[in-house]
Amino acid sequence: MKKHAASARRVIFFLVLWFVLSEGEALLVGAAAVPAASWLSLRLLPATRPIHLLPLLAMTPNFLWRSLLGGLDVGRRALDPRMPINPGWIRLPVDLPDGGRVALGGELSLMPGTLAAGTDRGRLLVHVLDKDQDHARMIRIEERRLGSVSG
Amino acid sequence: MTSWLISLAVLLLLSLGGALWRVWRGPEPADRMIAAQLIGTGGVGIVLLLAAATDWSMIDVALVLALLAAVAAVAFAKAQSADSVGDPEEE
Amino acid sequence: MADVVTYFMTALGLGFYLAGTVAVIRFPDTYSRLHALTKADNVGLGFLIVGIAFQADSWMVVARLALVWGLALMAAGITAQLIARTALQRQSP
Amino acid sequence: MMALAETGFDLVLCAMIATTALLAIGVRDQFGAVVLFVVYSVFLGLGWLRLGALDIALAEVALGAGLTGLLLFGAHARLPASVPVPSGRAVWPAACAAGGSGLALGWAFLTLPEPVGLQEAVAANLGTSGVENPVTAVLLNFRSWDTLIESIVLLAALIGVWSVARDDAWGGQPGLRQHARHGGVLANFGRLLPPIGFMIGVYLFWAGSSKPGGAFQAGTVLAAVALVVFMGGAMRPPLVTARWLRLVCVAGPAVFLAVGLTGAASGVFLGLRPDLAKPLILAIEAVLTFSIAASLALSVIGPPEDPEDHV
Repeated sequence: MKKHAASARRVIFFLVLWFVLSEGEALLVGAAAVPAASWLSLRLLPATRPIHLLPLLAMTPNFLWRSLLGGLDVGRRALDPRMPINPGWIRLPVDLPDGGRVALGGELSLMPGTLAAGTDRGRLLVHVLDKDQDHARMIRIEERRLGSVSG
Repeated sequence: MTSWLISLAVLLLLSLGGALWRVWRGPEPADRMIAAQLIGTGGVGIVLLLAAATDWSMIDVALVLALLAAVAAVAFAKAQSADSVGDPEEE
Repeated sequence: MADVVTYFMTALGLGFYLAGTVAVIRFPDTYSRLHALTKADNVGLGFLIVGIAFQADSWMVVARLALVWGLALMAAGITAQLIARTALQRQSP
Repeated sequence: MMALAETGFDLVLCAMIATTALLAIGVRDQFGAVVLFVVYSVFLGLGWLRLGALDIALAEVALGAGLTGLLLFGAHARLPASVPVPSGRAVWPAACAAGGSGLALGWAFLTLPEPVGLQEAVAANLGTSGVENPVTAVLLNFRSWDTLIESIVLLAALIGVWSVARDDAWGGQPGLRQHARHGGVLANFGRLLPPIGFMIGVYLFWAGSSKPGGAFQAGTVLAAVALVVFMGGAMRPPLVTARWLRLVCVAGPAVFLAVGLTGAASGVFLGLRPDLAKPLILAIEAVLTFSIAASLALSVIGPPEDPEDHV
């Protein structure tokens, strides 16, 4: 039953995508393309853990706000004549499934001061613009938020 | 409005000149790729400005550019791996 | 009113793009430059798209613009990790 | 004011295109030249947009910035680290030859009679073509010769690529064995992006009949999507001996030719009856899209290389 729900979610996603692309026309082509894309998607990325929409929506404003701060932070450092950057690396273990870890890495890369470079022996490699700031705490919070989206 | 949008596109295009300098200068392959991706994102912005100023159907070009810029980044990572068909993340 | 929002948002977007380019030119190492690419540029594109959306003549155009932004955001998060890892591998083989 | 802004944009864009081209030729670093070529395509795509040629802008962005970039990245990875760059005297004859042919082309262009333009003729006959996009009307109806032969050229290129395979590797999977870290960034992206890219490719095919898009643009996007699937290690490319694969590659030109021959039976080779033109064009484009996608993807990935890969 869970599997059907996951498949239905993919189909709905690609239906919406086709609707936006074709501006609501060409239902016939869509009728062929949507099942094909859903099949491909399920084949490549089988739905093991469902994505919960509400926690995802709940974290969106915070994500947008923090990526705006990220842009401001980089801009400020770049335009400051003294260019205050103090780069370094941190590594920390992450308790998320594979997809979640990649999503966390992508999210961190858009947030102020952090940039992920994949994982190394189970630990996330994060480049920071200012190694004196406490990034680890912020990353833990984001990890918990993402953990509640899937699982 | 049209002249405002196109003037912005001119400024954006000029700023891509700075990125072009970084592509030329490098020094690392990753530096050149970063600058190329910057030109890709800037290109998406310019296409959207032109679309708003002249013809909305240009958005399709922005869509394809955004998609294929991501594909190019994947190809870059593959080609820089140890045997050129691997993944830099492999240990 | 819509025009005022467009003027403001697109100008802001351009500002972020310019800051990103300055950072890519000025920052001293590859990883710091990568920060500039993913953060400043995508915020720039975001403001540009919001500004342009206020000129759209239909909701379909707005949805399409949102699609471009979504694709760009997803690509940025992944691209940053791929390029960073590539540079790291090259630096310490 | 608007004309001023537009002229400014065009001037800056021309300067950027020329600068990028010069840098791509002048840069000492091989990889730098590859990246500059990709960047050049982005600027060129903007140029096509300014000329109002959205179809070509789409093709330029998909082929130049996307697929050719992919091909060149792979090619660069296989070159030895230091290929001697010719310098000093060796450069001058090449520069003179290139400059001379550039001048000759410019002279030829300027002495040609003013082009009459076929837009009016196309617009007048668009009603009988079966489609609303004039570019598609020209490519698949009024001058379908060109498109037919282009699709055959792609097939011939693939045969050429395959013909350089080593005998002991023939029959295996094309290219070297692609691999990616399980659950890593590359593997996840290679599974997330393709279905979305597939939808965009199908959309471009459908769009071709009424607005910019068409088989070549769609085929290029689909080829790039297939390559991402392979590069992410999610699926392996099919064996070069697979019958269905060869069928997909041949189907486009074959259907095109078959429709052309039925036209010949009623008088004009490649002629389409106006009342049947729309379904015929859609059918040709649908099959052609997948043939182009398969031929392009297989040409980029290269011939089978690994004798161990025999199944």
